[in-house]
Amino acid sequence: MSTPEVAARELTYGEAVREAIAEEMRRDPRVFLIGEDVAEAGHPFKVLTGLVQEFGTKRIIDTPISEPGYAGIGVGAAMTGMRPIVDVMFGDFITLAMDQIVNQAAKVHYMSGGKLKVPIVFRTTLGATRRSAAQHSQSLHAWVSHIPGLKVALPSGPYEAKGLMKTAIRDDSPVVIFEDKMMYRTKGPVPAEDYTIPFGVAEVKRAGTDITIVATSSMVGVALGAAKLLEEIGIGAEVIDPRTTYPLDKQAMIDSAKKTSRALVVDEGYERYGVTAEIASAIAEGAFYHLDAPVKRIGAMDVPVPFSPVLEDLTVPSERTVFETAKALCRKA
Amino acid sequence: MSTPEVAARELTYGEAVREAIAEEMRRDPRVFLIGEDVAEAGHPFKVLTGLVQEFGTKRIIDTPISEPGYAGIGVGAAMTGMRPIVDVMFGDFITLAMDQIVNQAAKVHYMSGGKLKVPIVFRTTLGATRRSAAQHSQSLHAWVSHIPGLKVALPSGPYEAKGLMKTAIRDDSPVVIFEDKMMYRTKGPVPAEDYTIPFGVAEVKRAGTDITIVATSSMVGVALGAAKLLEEIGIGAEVIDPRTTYPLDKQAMIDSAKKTSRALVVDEGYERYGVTAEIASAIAEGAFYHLDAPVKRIGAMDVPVPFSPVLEDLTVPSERTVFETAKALCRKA
Amino acid sequence: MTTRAIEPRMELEANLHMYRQMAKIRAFDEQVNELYKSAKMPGLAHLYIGEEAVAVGVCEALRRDDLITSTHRGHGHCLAKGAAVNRMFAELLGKEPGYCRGKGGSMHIADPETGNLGANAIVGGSAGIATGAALSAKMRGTDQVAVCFFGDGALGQGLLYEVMNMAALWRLPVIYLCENNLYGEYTPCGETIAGDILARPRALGVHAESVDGQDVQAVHATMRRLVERARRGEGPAFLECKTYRYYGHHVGDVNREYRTREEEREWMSKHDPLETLASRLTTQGLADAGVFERILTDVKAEIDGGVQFALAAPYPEPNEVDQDVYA
Amino acid sequence: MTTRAIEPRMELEANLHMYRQMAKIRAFDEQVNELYKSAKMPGLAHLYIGEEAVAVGVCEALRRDDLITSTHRGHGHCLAKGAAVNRMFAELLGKEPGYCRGKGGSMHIADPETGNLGANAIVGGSAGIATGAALSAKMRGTDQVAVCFFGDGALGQGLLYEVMNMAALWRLPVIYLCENNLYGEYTPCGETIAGDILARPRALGVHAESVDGQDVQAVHATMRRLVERARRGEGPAFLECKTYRYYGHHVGDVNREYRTREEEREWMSKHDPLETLASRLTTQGLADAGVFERILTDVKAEIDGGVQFALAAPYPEPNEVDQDVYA
Ligand SMILES: Cc1ncc(C[n+]2csc(CCOP(=O)(O)OP(=O)(O)O)c2C)c(N)n1
Ligand SMILES: Cc1ncc(C[n+]2csc(CCOP(=O)(O)OP(=O)(O)O)c2C)c(N)n1
Ligand SMILES: [Mg+2]
Ligand SMILES: [Mg+2]
Repeated sequence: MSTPEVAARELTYGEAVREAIAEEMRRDPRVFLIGEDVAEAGHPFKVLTGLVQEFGTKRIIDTPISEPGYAGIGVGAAMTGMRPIVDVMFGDFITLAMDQIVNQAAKVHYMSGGKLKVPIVFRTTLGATRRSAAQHSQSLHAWVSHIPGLKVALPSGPYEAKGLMKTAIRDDSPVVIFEDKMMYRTKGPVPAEDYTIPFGVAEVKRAGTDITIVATSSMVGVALGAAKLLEEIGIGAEVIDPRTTYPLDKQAMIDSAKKTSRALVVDEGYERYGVTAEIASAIAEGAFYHLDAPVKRIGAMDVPVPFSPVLEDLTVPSERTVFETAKALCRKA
Repeated sequence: MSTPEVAARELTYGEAVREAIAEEMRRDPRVFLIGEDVAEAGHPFKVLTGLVQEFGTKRIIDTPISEPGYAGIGVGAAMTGMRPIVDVMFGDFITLAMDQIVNQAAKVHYMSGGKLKVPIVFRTTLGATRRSAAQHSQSLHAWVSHIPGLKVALPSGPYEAKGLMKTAIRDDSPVVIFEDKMMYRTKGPVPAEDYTIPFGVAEVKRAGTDITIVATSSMVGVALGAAKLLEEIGIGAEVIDPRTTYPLDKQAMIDSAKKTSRALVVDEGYERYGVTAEIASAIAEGAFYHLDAPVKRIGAMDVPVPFSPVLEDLTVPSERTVFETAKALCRKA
Repeated sequence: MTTRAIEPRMELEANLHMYRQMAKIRAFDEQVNELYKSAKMPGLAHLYIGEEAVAVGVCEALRRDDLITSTHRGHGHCLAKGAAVNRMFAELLGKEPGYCRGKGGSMHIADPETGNLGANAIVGGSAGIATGAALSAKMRGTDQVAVCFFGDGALGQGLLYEVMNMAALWRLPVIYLCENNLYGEYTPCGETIAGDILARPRALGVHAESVDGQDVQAVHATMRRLVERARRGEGPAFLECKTYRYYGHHVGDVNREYRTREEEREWMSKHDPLETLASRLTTQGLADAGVFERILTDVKAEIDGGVQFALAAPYPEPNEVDQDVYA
Repeated sequence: MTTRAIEPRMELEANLHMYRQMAKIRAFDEQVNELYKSAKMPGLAHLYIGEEAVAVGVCEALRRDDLITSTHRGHGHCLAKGAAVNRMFAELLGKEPGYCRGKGGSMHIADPETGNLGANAIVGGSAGIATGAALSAKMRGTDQVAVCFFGDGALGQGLLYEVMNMAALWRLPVIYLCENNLYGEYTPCGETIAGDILARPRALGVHAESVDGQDVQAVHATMRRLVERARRGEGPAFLECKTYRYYGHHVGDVNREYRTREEEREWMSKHDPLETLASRLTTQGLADAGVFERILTDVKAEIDGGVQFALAAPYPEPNEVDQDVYA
């Protein structure tokens, strides 16, 4: 269940996603995928290349540019015995399908007194610095994390991309999975054999005793980079990846913070009312009597993502900012 | 700028909203209102009764049931010299218009390098216990509070309903204002003369020295009720209403918590990744060295709002829960 | 099963069954109104009275395993598809034996056993669900048909056009059933619908027809054709049923200033679905007044029993509040 | 102003002006492709090459104070409405003198001074904005017309139908300008559009026509009619322009496996908008090859100057990053 120690085989993040979907589609004939340019085109990010050749256009379904419509179609199919993966090309476009995701998919099971199920996966992206500007760069996972009835997964690398996708597909509840679009070509060890990653179990990516850095998705790599810099100045950072924002493994993060006495939370969503707020306040509450300094948060800058590279790069948390903030935190108290 | 001491005149919350809109429409011919059943019907909650008689159907515009469409029309009108108020009947329906609110209204000013402006007000509702079930009872203000480019106001009473609406209408940026639908018939003092309430300035609704209770919208009344109960057992609670979640008057809340050494945040949105997380983590960070107990949060229970009254009432924060939580907090340390 | 020709006696029985179903819906919603007026029902409800011929004509053309999605004005759809009166009332009162254990209420009644995927409080919100159910039926290789009920108001929702387009592209077995009762809440539909209703689905490649929604036989006959067509794989259809709600938008809407009493009388006196069917069968010498009276008496007993059941039923336990959030 | 009959000489000038505008757009986007290939431009861009007659034919029928909304494939619209080449390039490079101070980039160029309310990276996302601009024009009592550019792909977005319905109900001066270039990204539009394109607006009460989008004179003449119609208060219109993009979906789409090279050659050789106009004017004896060469030389100079300006221009200061979030 944790990252394998011997790297038998390396895949890119994109390949890991594709392998997870392909394996689950082979295993379970109820699984299908629906979205824009997913079939012959294999998705604009090329993540799905080859799937239509294996599974045909009946199970890899190209749609018109109708996010609300095909999201709703996914919900209906999920309620009646299928297990759809609904592909929303950019995370920014979930804005168009929020009624179907939030008022329908998330609530049907509860509203029906538990009789109807909606085993659906919404797969979409997050992450800036692709020079795509304000409507193609958002990380909106805080929204769906807020909604009872949804589960939310944020794979931080190829291993997680495969394992969390498989868990998502097998889950009987709606899951929204955000892939970091800047990481599709990142390589990492991915077992060829079947495995899943349990939801709600954080992983310690790096052990340390001086400060806890909780980081999600794209920010795990940033945090690990910062941890290296911190090590050079004698600060041992423990880096924790919650892997799912709901269910959220609060205890793991609280326990770590109790041990280190300091905590920093890093996430690529807008900082204000973002995922960092929930995690930071959970740690601040749960580890209150053990903290030597306030819990700090770093999210994306609270601005629409600018196009100009010189500005865009300023908006996302960097190794440098994480390093500086952690260093300052460790000086305190 | 603060609640007037002498109550010259009482209005209901609904009347206060109507008066604000009417006054602003008289003052500025660019202001108009658009939404479903807003004209002859005067809105299902009757808040707008009489406006069409005064301003006509050219300025109080009934639309088809097309939330995305008329939200977008509002954005276009705002960009070209008008100042629309876009009426979204239930807060749950903003799910349908999120692209227009978030990807368009919120970003146009920034994306255009500051050249285009979108002076628009989205007015909608929050609040449960109306026995309307899961799709008509949500308090989704955390979502828009998360988005740079939007301002968010949460009037907690008639005085605020009028003053914040007027400020919203005069603001050159998009504002989302959530009215508590259970409060429309609540009465309170409202000056007849023109006044506005500045955004980003919290109000101390009740002074106290033992614990800070930050409460929003509908929860201000609940917190004040709990404060009375606390007083009976000798605990002096300071109740603070931020009035806007963005801009957020962090300093006022931090200063209060520094004084009282304890803080509790209450809001009617889902607790998880909700507004309470941002506020609690801001206080926990800003007042860190003064706190005698962890900052606690109470939001709505993390479940789709159930229909059955016996269940629904359990999901919203009550005077009793706030009282018990505050009491327990004050015992600690 | 629904294709074979119906014998005359069977036909009479089928017609009397439709009458009974319509009478049940009417009596049910009259009782709902009473529950509201006597403050025994939490919240509001949208009465189906006046529109009974639509739900019954449609659902009698469906198999039990065919699927429907319903609306905020959904009691008629649920009952016509086979829901039991007692559990319906229990749901409306927020009681534990209700179809959704009291968690859904009037606007969310779902009953998978009778193929009811649920009412929906978002106008037009179920158009995707019904279309997805049809896609699912096709993928699973069943010959189920899905019916999406919605009001004229839902014609304002873009989602409907998105999914009709896909249903046409993929020849899905789904029928878009528009209950045009002339008003969306308090606004006449002439103020909200430009152009031509039937031209809309047709422009998207969806076969479209219109029928007198007060004539249960006409609705039923039309639906049988459209359902068979869909079952044969000939693709989606759109059926506009012209109808009228006798009461207000919801139980609390009693003044109804947006329409005239004359208009209401006209519909009630000349286009009542129960009257229309009863007088036709009587004129044809197939039934007499006694037959209908007996049905009404039966129905009344069923309704009375149902409401007593619901009133006596327990509320869900408090600990149910956070159950069934996740499957 | 646009209504009065055009004199023969003026007509030639107008035609040469349109030729020049088309040539400018083509040269601009060829240069954009070069900037991409030489890794001088951040991100991607969607080239308008092949579709120039649409933007130019449309915008030449508009006044400067008429309003447009544009798309992800928007360079042509911006230039045709009057944007300057140098500030366009600067925006594409994320430079400070760009139309949006580098904050918008290729997909968000806005220029209120020429009536351009902005490109939009959400497919169909500006349909509401254009309709609202038309409502605003009507409320403010101007006789401005709004034009909403969008691709065939946007026909999938429900929003479009919602706003066309309202535009028809309220007789708004808005023209929905569908650039049908046969593909949405990598999918042929036959796989995504059921039924009939023109029947869609018509069903919503919106006047609709179709025109050869490679013939700038035809586009222009049709638009003049539709614009006058809208200005006179006769309501919205929908114009389908059949066109073709010569390059891929974006600059990085070079293989174009979803379509054949034959199809591309056919369009380029037989339906090129610049060729079509030039050969028509030549055949009519109104201009000779030299005229067009001179225009192309001029245009090249303008483009060269523009790109030099942009390459030399400064980036915005870092402290701009959080400016203009709020007005
Ligand atoms: C998306 C959405 N917008 C608005 C509403 C509020 N609302 C509830 S019913 C209704 C009118 C529906 O009219 P119609 O579809 O004709 O159904 P009818 O009530 O006439 O049966 C409205 C506007 C809603 N429930 N959902
Ligand atoms: C709502 C939304 N969905 C998907 C996309 C991704 N996308 C960008 S352009 C495009 C195709 C648009 O096709 P069309 O409207 O025909 O315009 P064209 O590119 O052919 O000019 C898609 C799917 C998007 N930008 N917005
Ligand atoms: Mg209706
Ligand atoms: Mg196209």
